[in-house]
Order: sequence, then C-alpha cells, then structure tokens
Amino acid sequence: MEDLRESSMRFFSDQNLCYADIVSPSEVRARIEVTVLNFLRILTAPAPAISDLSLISRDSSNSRVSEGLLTQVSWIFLSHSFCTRSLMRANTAKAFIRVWKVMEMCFRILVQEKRVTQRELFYKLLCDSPDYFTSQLQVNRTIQDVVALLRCSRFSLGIMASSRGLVAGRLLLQEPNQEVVDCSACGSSGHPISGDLSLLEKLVLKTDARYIIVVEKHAIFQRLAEDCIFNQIPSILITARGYPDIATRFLLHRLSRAFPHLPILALVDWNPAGLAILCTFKYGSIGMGLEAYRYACNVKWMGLRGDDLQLISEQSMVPLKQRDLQIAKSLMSSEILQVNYPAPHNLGPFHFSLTTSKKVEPIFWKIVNIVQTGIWQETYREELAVMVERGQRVEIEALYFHGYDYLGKYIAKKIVQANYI
Amino acid sequence: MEGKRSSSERSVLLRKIREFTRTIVEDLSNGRSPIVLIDRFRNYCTNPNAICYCSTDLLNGKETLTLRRESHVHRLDVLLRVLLIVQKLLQENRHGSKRDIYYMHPSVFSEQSVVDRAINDICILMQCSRHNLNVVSVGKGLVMGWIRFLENRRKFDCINRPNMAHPIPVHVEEVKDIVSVARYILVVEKESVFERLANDQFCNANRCIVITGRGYPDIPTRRFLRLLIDKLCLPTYCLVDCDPYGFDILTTYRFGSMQMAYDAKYLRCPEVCWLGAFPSDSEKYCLPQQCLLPLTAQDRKKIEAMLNRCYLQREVPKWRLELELMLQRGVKFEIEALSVHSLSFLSKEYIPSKIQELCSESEFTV
Amino acid sequence: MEFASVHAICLHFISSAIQRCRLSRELCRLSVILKCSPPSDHLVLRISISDTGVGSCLEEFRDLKFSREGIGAEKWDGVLSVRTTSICDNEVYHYQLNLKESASARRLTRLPSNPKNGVKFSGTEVFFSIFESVEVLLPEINAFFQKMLVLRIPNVAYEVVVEHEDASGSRCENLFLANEPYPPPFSASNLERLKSGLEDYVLKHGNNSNKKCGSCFPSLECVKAGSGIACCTEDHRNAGRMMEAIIVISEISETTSCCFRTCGAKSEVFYFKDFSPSAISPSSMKALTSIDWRSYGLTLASIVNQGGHALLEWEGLPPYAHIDIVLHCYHEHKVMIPSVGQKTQLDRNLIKRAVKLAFDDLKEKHAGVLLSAHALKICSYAPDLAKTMAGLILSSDDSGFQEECFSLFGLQFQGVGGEIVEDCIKEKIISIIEMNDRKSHQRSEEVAPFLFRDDCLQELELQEEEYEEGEDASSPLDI
Amino acid sequence: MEFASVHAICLHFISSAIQRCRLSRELCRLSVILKCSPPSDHLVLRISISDTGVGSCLEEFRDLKFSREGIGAEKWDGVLSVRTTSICDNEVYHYQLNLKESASARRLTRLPSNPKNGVKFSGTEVFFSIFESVEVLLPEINAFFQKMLVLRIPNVAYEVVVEHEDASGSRCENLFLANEPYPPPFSASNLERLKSGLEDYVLKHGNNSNKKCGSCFPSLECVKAGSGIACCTEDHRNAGRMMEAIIVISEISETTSCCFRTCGAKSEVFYFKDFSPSAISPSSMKALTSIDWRSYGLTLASIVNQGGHALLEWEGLPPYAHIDIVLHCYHEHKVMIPSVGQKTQLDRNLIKRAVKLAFDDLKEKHAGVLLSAHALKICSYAPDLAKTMAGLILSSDDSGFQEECFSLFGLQFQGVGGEIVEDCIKEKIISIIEMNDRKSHQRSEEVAPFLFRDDCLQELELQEEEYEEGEDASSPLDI
Ligand SMILES: [Mg+2]
Ligand SMILES: [Mg+2]
Repeated sequence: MEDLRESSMRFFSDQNLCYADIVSPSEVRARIEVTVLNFLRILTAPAPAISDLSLISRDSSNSRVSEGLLTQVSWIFLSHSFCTRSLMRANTAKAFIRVWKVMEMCFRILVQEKRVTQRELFYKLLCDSPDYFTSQLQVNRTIQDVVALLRCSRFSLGIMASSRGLVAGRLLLQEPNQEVVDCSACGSSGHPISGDLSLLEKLVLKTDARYIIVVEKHAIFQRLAEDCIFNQIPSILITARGYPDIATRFLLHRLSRAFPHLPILALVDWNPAGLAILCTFKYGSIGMGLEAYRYACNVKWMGLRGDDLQLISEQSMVPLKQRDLQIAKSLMSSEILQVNYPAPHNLGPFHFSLTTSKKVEPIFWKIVNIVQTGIWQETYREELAVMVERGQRVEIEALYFHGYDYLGKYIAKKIVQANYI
Repeated sequence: MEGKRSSSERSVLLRKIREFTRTIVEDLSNGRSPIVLIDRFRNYCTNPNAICYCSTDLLNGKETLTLRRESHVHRLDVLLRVLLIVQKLLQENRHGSKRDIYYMHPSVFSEQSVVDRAINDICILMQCSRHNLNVVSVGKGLVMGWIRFLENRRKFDCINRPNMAHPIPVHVEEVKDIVSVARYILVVEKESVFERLANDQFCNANRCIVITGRGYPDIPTRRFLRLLIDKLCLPTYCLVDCDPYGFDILTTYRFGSMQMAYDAKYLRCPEVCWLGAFPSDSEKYCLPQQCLLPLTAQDRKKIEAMLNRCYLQREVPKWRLELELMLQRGVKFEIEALSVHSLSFLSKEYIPSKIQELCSESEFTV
Repeated sequence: MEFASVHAICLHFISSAIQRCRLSRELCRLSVILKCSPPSDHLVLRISISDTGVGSCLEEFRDLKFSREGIGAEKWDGVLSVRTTSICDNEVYHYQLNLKESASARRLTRLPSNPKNGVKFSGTEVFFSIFESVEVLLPEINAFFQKMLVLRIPNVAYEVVVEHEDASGSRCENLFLANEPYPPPFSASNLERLKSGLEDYVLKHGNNSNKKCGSCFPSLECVKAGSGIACCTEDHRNAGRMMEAIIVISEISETTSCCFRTCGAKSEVFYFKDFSPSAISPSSMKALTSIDWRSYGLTLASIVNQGGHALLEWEGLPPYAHIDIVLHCYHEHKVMIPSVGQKTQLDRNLIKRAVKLAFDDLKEKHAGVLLSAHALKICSYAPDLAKTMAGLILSSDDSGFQEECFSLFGLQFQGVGGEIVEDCIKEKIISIIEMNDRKSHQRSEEVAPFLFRDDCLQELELQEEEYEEGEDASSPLDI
Repeated sequence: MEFASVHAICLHFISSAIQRCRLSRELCRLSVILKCSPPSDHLVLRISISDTGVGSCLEEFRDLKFSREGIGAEKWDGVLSVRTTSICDNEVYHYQLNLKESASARRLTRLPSNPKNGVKFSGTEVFFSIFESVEVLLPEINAFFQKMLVLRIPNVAYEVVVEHEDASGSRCENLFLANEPYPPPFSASNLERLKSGLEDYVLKHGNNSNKKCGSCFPSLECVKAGSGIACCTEDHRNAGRMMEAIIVISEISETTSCCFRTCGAKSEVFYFKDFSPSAISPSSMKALTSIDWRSYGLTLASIVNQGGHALLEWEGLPPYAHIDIVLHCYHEHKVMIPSVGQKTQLDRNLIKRAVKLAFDDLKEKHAGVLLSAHALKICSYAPDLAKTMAGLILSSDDSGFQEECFSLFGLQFQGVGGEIVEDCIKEKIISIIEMNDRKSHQRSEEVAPFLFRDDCLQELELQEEEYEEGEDASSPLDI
C-alpha cells in the first residue's frame, strides 16, 4: 500500500506548493490513468479497499495560514488541509461519484481532443447521470474538485475558458508560427486575451513600457486605448472587464515575471467591489480553487482612493448598495486584509535589496513579510472603512467631470507622484 | 486617414445641433416657450391583425416637449445636457459611451435609462444614428470564419485562422475592404455555441462566417452584420436557444428593437433566416427529457406578448407558429441540449442538415 | 339680534352709527365717550356713542335681544337712552327703553325732546351706563376702530374719548383719533380704499404705530398687494352683493429691520361685513379652506376659527414673509343695518372668486410672486437649463453661431462673460414659466400633449441595451 | 405456579416430563395419551402424560396453583394421579392429590404401589380427567411439540396418541411421532441442534409438513442461518446462564414455489426457556425493541406481544423473504424445573448480545446478506461507479494502461467485453462495502489511504459536509 501511495505522488514530488499546473492533454490523461490504476490496485489488493479521494480543501477556513508553515516557506498561503471525497461516508458518497463522473467525461473529451464548455458538460452529465447532477453549480464545483485532485488547471481538463480580458499598449505578442501582434495598434478595442493558458504560456512577449495598468472596466480601458495613453505614459493596459478570469490573471502574472521591474497599478472604482477586484488580481479568490493563488501579482492601488474624492463632484457619489456592504463586510473579515497575512512578492523595495543575499533566515523573512504587508493592509482596511463610513461609492467615470481627457492626466499625476499603495 | 466622410458627417451634425440650439434661443429671446417636437417610431404594434404601417419606418406621431410640464422640463434638461456632451465629443472627435455620459451628471440622470432615452431623442431630432453622435458602446460581439477586412488601419484577417474569434469592431463605419469567400453567415445567440463551433473547427469544414452578439446583440454587432449582408449578399442563418429570450434575440436581429425603432432601417436584417432550435426539434432529435425545462410564468407572459407583434403574422407566419408551439408544449431548451449525444452533433449534423432543409425549402418555394 | 356681552352690544351700536354716517353724504364724526365714575362710585361707566350721520329710525332698536347670561343683571340694568334727530327734524327726540324687557313687551318711552332752534343738523346718541371697568371695554373698542381704519370710509372721522372723574376733577383722554395724512381721493372706489387701507395697516405694523415702519419696509416693493372683487349678478334677489378681497404679501427686510413682530407665519383674515368688522361665518371658513392655495405656491397647514377670526397657518413660508387678507362683503346699492342672516352658499362662491382674483391681480402686478408649486418646481430647472444652453453656445467652435445667439439676447459678443449669457437665459426661462403659470390660471389648462402614451411601448424592452460590465455582472467563478 | 387453564397445566406437565427426560442420560420416551370417552359419556377426556425419564421427587406438584376462574369446577375436579419410580426404586409409587385444595392444606394421598419385580426402569405418569373435547386441547399440544422439535433434544422421543372409545371399540390415532430421519450427531451442541432444528422447521414450512419443501426451497442457499450464544459470566449467582439465538433468513424461490404461505412479512419469535416453549417476558420484548435492526438493513415496523408471542413486523422486506428467530434461555449446568421467576435485566442483555452475534454469524457466513442501510445506500452507487471506472478504462487509447487494468482483475485484455470489466469492478466494490459493513460492527473503521498526499504536508481532515447547490459557492466574498 505504501509504495502505491508513493508512486501516485511522484508527479508532485518536485513541488511543495498546491498549485494547479498547466499541463498538456496527454499529461492530464496520464494523471487520470494513474488515479484509476491507483484506485483499481487498492481495490484488488490482498487487503482490498475503496480509496478515498483526498483534495486540497477550498474551504475558506483553509485559506488561513498557520504559524508553523510560515517558518518553512515564506509564501505559502493556501493551507494544505485536505478534505476527502469518500464513497464510504454517506455525506460525501455522491460527491465522490461526481468527481469520477466528471473525470470520466473530461477523459473522454481529452481523448477526442476536444474542448467543452461548462454548460455542455452540465447537459451531458444531466442526461448521463441525472441522479448525481442537478445544477450547473454542482458541475462547476466538481470540476474544481477534479482540479484539486489532479492538480492541473481547469483548462487542462479540456474545459473551454473564454477570457473576457483585453490588452493594449506597448506590448508585442507573438504566438508560435504567427505574426507579431502590436497591441498599441489594436485600436480602442484592444487585443483579446485568449482563454488558452497553454497558448498564453507560449507567447513571446516584448515591451518597452514602464508601467502595467490594470483597469477594472472595459469602458475605461477603451477610453484609455482610444486616447493612446500608452504613448504618453509608456505602459501596457490590461482589463478583465470586471472580476478577473484566470487567463487575464495568467497573462498579467506572466508579464510580471517577464518584466519584473514594471510596477502594476490598478485603476478601480472606489467601492468595495473595486477593491475586491483588485484583491482578486492580487490573490485570486477561493472560488477559483487551486488556480487562484498561482497567479498572484503585486498589484498596487493607484485609484480611485479616498484622497481622490476631492477631485470628484458631489453629485457623482452614489449611496452604497446593499451588495456593496456585503462585499465590504466579507473583505473586512477576510484573511487577506488581516495584518498577519503574508502576501507574495509584496515585499516592496526591501524585497529587491534582500534577494541578492540568498541566505536569509526564514524567520527574518517572516518579519519582513509582516511589517511590509501590515502597512498596505492597514491602508486598504482604512480605505474600506472610509467607504463604509461615508456610505458612498464612486466610479472611475466620475473623473470625467473634469472632461474626457482628465483621466489621462490623472494617471500621469499618480504615476509621477508615485501615489499608489 | 480618419475618413473625410466621417468628418463631414460630424460637421453636418454639429450644424444641426447649433440649429437646434438657436431655435431654442430664438424662442426664449422672444419670450416664447420653446417647443421641442420628437418624432415617434415603432417597428411593431401589438395588434397582429391590424393594417398598420409598422414596417414602413413611417413615424408614428410626435411628442411635444414644452416648459409647461415638469416631466417635460426634466426631459429637456437631460436632453440638453446630453446634447452638450455630444457636441463636445463631436468637436473633439472623441468617443464616449453611454455610461461615460451618465457619469457626467449621475444625480441628475439618476439612472442609465434616462440617458439612453435622451440619446435616442437626440438621434431622432438630428435624424442620425447613434454612432454619428460619437456615442459608442463597448463591443461584445465576436466574429470568425472566411472573412478579411480593415477597420481603420487595423487588419482583421480571420481567413488566416478561420476558427479564431475576433472582436467585432466598435467603429463599424470604419470597416472597409471586406473580402470573403464564405457561402453563408451564421449568427449564434451565445458565446458558448460560438466556442463549440470554433472548437469543432466548424469553419474549416464549412465556408462560412460565424457571428455572435453574446446574448442581445449590441449595435456594433447588428450594424456589422447589416454591413456584411449588404456587401456580401450572403444567406444568413440564426441559431438561438429554444426559449422566449432566444426568440426575442432572433427578432432583434431580423426586425430591430423597439427602442431603436427610429434607426431600424439601418439595424435590422430582414435576410435573417431562423435556423433553430425549433420547439419541434426536441422530438425530432430525441432530446432527453432532463434537458427540457418547463416554461416559467414569466416565459409564458413574454411569449404571449411577442405573439402579438404585428410583424410576425405579416412577415414570418411560420415563426409565429413555432412560437405558438413553444407555448403549447410548455417547455424550452438550450442549444447545448443538442450536444448531449455527441459534442460534434451541432457542427457535423444539426447545422448542415438545417441549412440543407432551408435551402431546399427556398428552392421549392421559388 | 341677540348679544352675548356688553362689549358686543357696544360694538353693534358703533356699527349702527357707522351705517348712519355712511347714509349721510356729508362728512361725519363718530364719537365714543366713556365716562368713568370716581373710584368710590362702584365703577359705573357711562357710555355714549354719538354720530353726526342721518338720524335713527329707531327700528334698529326693536329687535335687539339681550342674553341674560352674557350681560348679567349686575353689569347693566338694560336701560338705554337714545337721542336722535334727522336733518329735517326740528327737535332732538329722546327715548328710553329697557332691553331687559322682552322684545314683544318692550316699550319705547318717549322723554321730553330738545328743540333744535332752527339749526340744521342730524345725529344720534346712544347712551347707557354699566358696572364695568373701562380697561375691560376699551381694548375691544380700540381694535374695532383699528380695523375700521382699514376700510377707509371716506366721510367718517372717529374719536374715542375716556373721561375720568376723580377727586381732582374731570380728566379727558383722547385715546383714538383717526387722522389720515394722505387720504385717498374722494373718488376712489371702496376696493381701492380697502387696499390702501390694508397696505397702510401692514406698513404700520397692524396700525400699531402712527406711521409706516421704515426699518421693516424700506421700500414699497416690500409690500405687494392684490385686489379682487366678486359680484353677484345672476341671482336677482342678491344682485348687487359684493365681495371684495385684498391680499397683501409683505416681506420684512431681514437685514435692516429692528422691529420685533410676533405675528409669525399665521395670517388673520379680516372679515368686514357691510363696512363693519364682523366675525367670520362657518361657510366663509369653508370657502377659505377650499381655496386652492397650492396653485399660488402656498401650503395651508391649518385653518382655525378663533373667536370669529379665521387664522390661517402656512407651511414653508419664509420667516420674514407675511400674508394679510381682508374680505369685505357688502351690498353695492343698499346700506344695510347689520343683521345676522347670511347667504352662505353665495358668500362662499363670492369669497373664492374674489380671493382668486386678488391673487391673480397680485401675480399680474408682481412677477415671480405666488408662483404655483408646479411652476416653482419647473423654475428650479431654469438654472440648469440656462447653464446647459449657455454651455451649448459657449462651447461651440462656431463663432458666427455664438455671435448670433448673443445678439438674440441683445448682448455684445465681445467681452461678455459666460455668466451673463447664462443669467440672461435663466431670466428668460423663468419669465416664460411665470407667464405660463399666470395664463394657466386664467384659462382652463390646455390638454397637455401626451408624452409617453403608446400602446406597444408598454412592452418597452430594456434587455437589448448593453450595459457596462458591472461588478454584478460576473462573479469570479464564471470564468 | 398458578395456571389459568387446563391447557396450560397440561403443557406444564409435559414440560416437567421433558425435564425428567433430560435429567436422565438415557434415551427417553414421552407419551401424551388422550383417551376420549364415547360421545354418550359427557365428553370425559382422560389425559395421561408419561415419560421414561428420571422419577419425580413430587416436589414439583406442591406449589401448583389452580385458578378457579381459569379452569372452572365444571371442567376439572382438580384430582391428579401421579405414578412415579426412580431407577433405584423397587416399586412404582402411586399418589393422588387434589389441586382444588389450597396448597397449604393439600395432602398427597398415597395409594398402593406396584412392585417393579426387579425390572430396572424409571418413569412418571401424570393422569387426570377433564370434561373437554379433545379438539380443543389437541392443537395446543400439537403446537407445543412442533416447537419442541426445534430444540432437537437428543435423547427424547415424543408421541401424542388419541384413543377414541366408541361403540365399535377402541380406536387409536398416533397423531404425533417425532421421527427425525437424519438426527444430528449426539455430540452436537445445544446451539447446533437448535440451529438445525430451526432450519428444518423453516424448510418444513413450520414443521407443517413431514419433509422439507423442495419447491419452495430448491437449494440450501435459500435458507441462511446464523447463531449466537451469550453467556453470563460476570454475575456469580447467574453464572452459567445461557442465551442462544438463531436467526434464519429464508427466501422462497418465487419462480418454482407452488406453496401458499400465509406468514407474510411478520416474524414470530420462538422463545424457549429451559428447553420448553415459553411465553416471552416483557423485558425480553424490550430487548427485541432495542436491537439496532437498521444496522442489519432491517426496518422494524412494529413489535407486538400477542398472547406471549413476540410478533415482529418488518418494513420493506421483500415479499418472498422471511425471517425466523429463536431464542433459548437455559442454565448451562442445572436442569431447571420450570418456574416463573426471571432475571429480567440479565435476560435483556443476553438477548441483545445473542441476537447480535447471530446476525454477525449470519453475515459472516453469507456475503451480502443483512447489509446495513448505510452500506445498502453505498452499494447502490456501485453500478454507477463501476460504469464510470470501466468507461475511463475503455475510453482510453492507451492499451498499456488498459492491459494493466484488466490484469489487475485477472482478465485477458483481448476479447473481453466492457461489461465484464464493469461487473468485475462492481462486484469488487460491493464485496468491499460488505466487508467493511461487517467489519464496522466489529472494530472501528480504518483510515482510508489518501490518493495524492504529500508527505511534507500535515494532514488535517476536515469534516466536510456534502454541499448541495444553493449556497453561493463563488461570490466575490470568499476572497
Ligand atoms: Mg439563451
Ligand atoms: Mg465597478
């Protein structure tokens, strides 16, 4: 039994982090086959058993970090607690079957070398196994289970990911065997970001930009692109049109890795949802499962912030909606705005000065983390508190009060003054 | 480059705006209450048996705005505020979205729909289309297939990779040099179906152009489709969910929407044929029972309202019969339900056979 | 007529004297003399009400009733002396009667007459004594005459004299003497007199001072008056019945005023009947209640009948503004001896019409005053409309167009700031709204052209509208 | 002991006879002879119960009580004749006693003995006459012996003989004669005998036929028996007290059976006490109620005590399935003369333990039987899981992988259909579920191995509830 377990672990042995990998279809198939073999071997062993499926828990309680882990690696922030899908426990038996059903469906799709949408998958499962699947949400959740089980990205499972993301500005993209795309010449609509992560991974990136600007809204993105703001401020514009999808986050992450010296600045609405979007870029969300944390980027909050309210006409301030308050509440209580929560790359100038000396005591890292993260987390919390206190929200468009070209000036000023947190 | 045509259009429009302003100033300086007359259009009425002129784009009465009623004055206030913004946009030759405009005076406008109506009013007053005002929306349409075109100076070479989605350009008036070797245009309601076709390499197997407006189509998508049909003269098929919203989306492509009735002649595509999914398909293709959802009370209400639209009886009585059938059966289903048996069913069998059917039908009737 | 108090009967005698003066076309004098006995003498007050009007025909005393509860035996014995003479009489007749006798049994005792010795004059004196302090009676009489002044009856002068007989001899106090420095011309109509009377009343802080208060009302603009007159024409029996209404809106200059006015937001409606102050009838109260004050921008918070006086309380009236209303009901052709009977329904309609006319008159003469709530609302848009219009003109890149617009307002294009255009437009808009508001009161409101009536627009679909991606649009999971 | 009816006392005498036989280590015979008088003779029934066991010490008759209401004077005069002799006695003693006398006053009348003339034998005969029809008594006696057969006491043979004396003379009917064609070996334990007795009882349709019913039970597989024995060890006073439980689950072959069984879904629990059928005590009823039937996949619908017999009604039991339960309580070392006193709490625990052991024995011997409700539920998922697993294997295009999978089941890759793999997997899964179900009754559950577990990670097993849709999984809130 022990050696069986060992063998099944092999393809994760080189890493300590619970990440979902972008892997080729054949690799996913191999992983599924290993999973099947493992199951069958234990099933037919001399002391047979029905093996449980143990998954990284995506429960919010698992987003907590225990002190002990911090000393090990400075940037693990998804706790490795497992939850199991077991046939033998009545309350998880159905979920157990669902994982296998979805795995089978994905396997078939991969063999056919096709991709499906989540909706199609839902319909297929609905007709195939109505006893187990009754809602899209169940399917979506089970897919995340499979992601957590196989530790491969959802896209790798053969599920289509249409990205809503767009990119524009001083960036040259080249897919293998394709022409170079100049994102500064894509007009106001920008260049769509492909949902195919493996394609994104293969992109050859070139830039002479000095900033990456993450924009919450498509319309603002379109305005900035139409104004060719990237010619005044050498920058790359990127938007996910609201809450970011994996592909957009992946590209941003790739950009941040490829061009580590470019600060990433976010322009979001001044409301809890805006901050939530920013934090999703920064951390991902639990809902994205294992893929969530992988593409965390050190995004800085450029605007809108409480300081900017003086620029905005009183009539543009709208009372907070109930949903805003809900988001604010969960942000407040969420771990990511807690002071002792570590963040990746978020070490600011310290980080760069310290990386040269490789031998740093883990405990020191921990302290740097807490000090560094404490600062911005406190500011973020304060901003959020101001929103709730004022009971008002402001959208980026409110800056148009000063004319349509004001937005560019605003960004330029922010960048010159390094006014971001 | 930025076409001469568009700059002359702008100056014409600016002149119209000044004209409008001067008329009001004149009235005021003479101590007269200014009167703003806004034509009303509708592209259908709710009496299916009426002998009406809904299809002829004739205007349908006028609205009169004066200073006498508060609601009028408010509307006038909004209209003038939006007009001022539009004038600025045109003079600076910038583009703004409806949301941008809303945010110039959010508390006065109070909600987006107020701005939307003002924009429509201005289009009617200035006898132009919305894009002429430099008011654009964020594009959400997608296109792929055997087509190549230029938008401004940007090349959209879909033929190069016919199964790759390209965003439909927002500035459709800048689209030119359209080259296509397609045999037909396929409009699909939703992105997921579009992706299914892309994944199935549908355009490799079929010489066509595929377009989606991702739900209710926005104006650029509809204008782009209109443009393609005008330039390429291709048969156009539309594939929507078999539910009231799918049907409504279908009619939006073909007949235009009520709100944009004043501009319907530039937006509607009478050439659009309904490819599916029909209520009768559930039996024809043996859809499993689980895929059929019962119509909700709201669905029924919507269907009943749509059945009364005069253009259905007049122009597409067959569509109306299918819609009635949907109501009778009391079930709806999504296009995805067709993929239950086989993922490639849609691209390999359903769409080709439906197109075959429509072709032989039209041959027969012709 | 039955009276509940000595005060009431006293005021009635004064009213009667006024009527007799009015019947006389000559300048008349009306004197009220209150003779106080010395303090030792049980507070006997001798009251003499004399006028130089036409003599009394004595009928007026016949129906007087005397409520025992109100007057009480201990206050007055009911004995009344009347001396009267007409211009053509040769002597002054003297009668006595006791009101405590019931009307039917009442006898008019003729006392010896005084010869006139060929002098031509007319007049009446009513005389009686009561056990009452002068301090109790005097304020009411005073107030009565203050109101009388508002009527500005052209040919009557009033005086009230109090004589104190005490140990040191007789002392005379001339408490009230009507003196009008600038009387309206004799040819002025009743309405004009009433209006100028009310204006004066307001300017003199309710006739409480002798001259108009310059600190509160530095200019005439502060007091805006409107008058209306309604006349019964259809009904033959009541033909000639008139209702006059005067409305005065006064604004105390906040900055300059040093007076302390207690009046507050309430308005007392002065009600005159046949040229005498009168209690307001319930039907007139109803009439006041049913007036559409809102269409004059006024919000009536409450209306109370406080001892015969209507008190109107306003809502949202600025603290420095005040409204005064006078109603005067009389017969055009007859001089009436006061009586209780009233044509209630008739009065009600007359009041409403007169008040409406007065309001309209006020609005006509004073632009921007009393705009209807509706027009006020519309006016509130004027600054925005003006700003936007000005914006449309000023932001245009066509200077020819700009020049044209400026010239339409009679403005020089060069060197004129944007605010001037904006103000110009705003004023124009407001004046049009005011004009519309005035017009809308005169003719029945036009049928407004319908804006949103459309059979199929009910089905107005919004879904096609593409809205901006909001945070609500997509949650992080539906990637 | 008090008896409520002649039947009861009659059965008691039979039980006593059985005990005497058991005490004797020899093969014994127990005869019940019912002599009917001719019809003319007032239905006198002479009853003789004789055994060849050890002789009676007569004490057993001392405490017998006789309820007047139950038996009635008219049915029995209470006179009892007893003849008895021990192996070492030289004569057969003869006594008479009258049960109608109260126990204290009762005298044992000794009648003349019969000499045994040197023949060595022992035995007892109880003899009395009642006014009763044999048809009334016989069924109960019959049923009693039917049940006795279940016990399979090795050294006792039973016979019931009815003799009719009528006009034509004496006629003898051998109504019951225990004959067991294949008796269990003499060395078999009581439990084994009881088990084989119950199995036989079931196969013979409740001993209603003489041989096993081949049409209902074509194979031995149809009848599955489990046995359990609980023994009191801790308590010194009760040490050696035994409780045996046998559970037989029988399935009538639906297709081949031509019998008509009325038994239905109810099970009668046979309760033996000291080797005699006995009424069930309330505490034993409670014990039956408190057994966790669900963990054996059974749902108890109701339990009733019907005249001393426990009737269990099941829910959801297939119509062709039947459950028979026997409980036997006795003392390991002593042969007890029946008495009423019972150790209730003790019995209760013994019953529960014995039944549980019987169930476990049954499950151990017969896979798939009496799965717990939980296991049944999980088993219901097995076909789907097997189908999915088979689908995963078969849809792969990696024949190496497929071959490996097949070989794990010992299957040839070539030429084997998908259904075979599927069935193989399904059976495996079910057998493991069953095994776990059995084990789960014996020891606590093992921790299942994790599939993909990093060694460096600490495991923290979360109690994860299965979440259904409804709660919003992915709101922006769970950041
Ligand atoms: Mg749909
Ligand atoms: Mg937002």
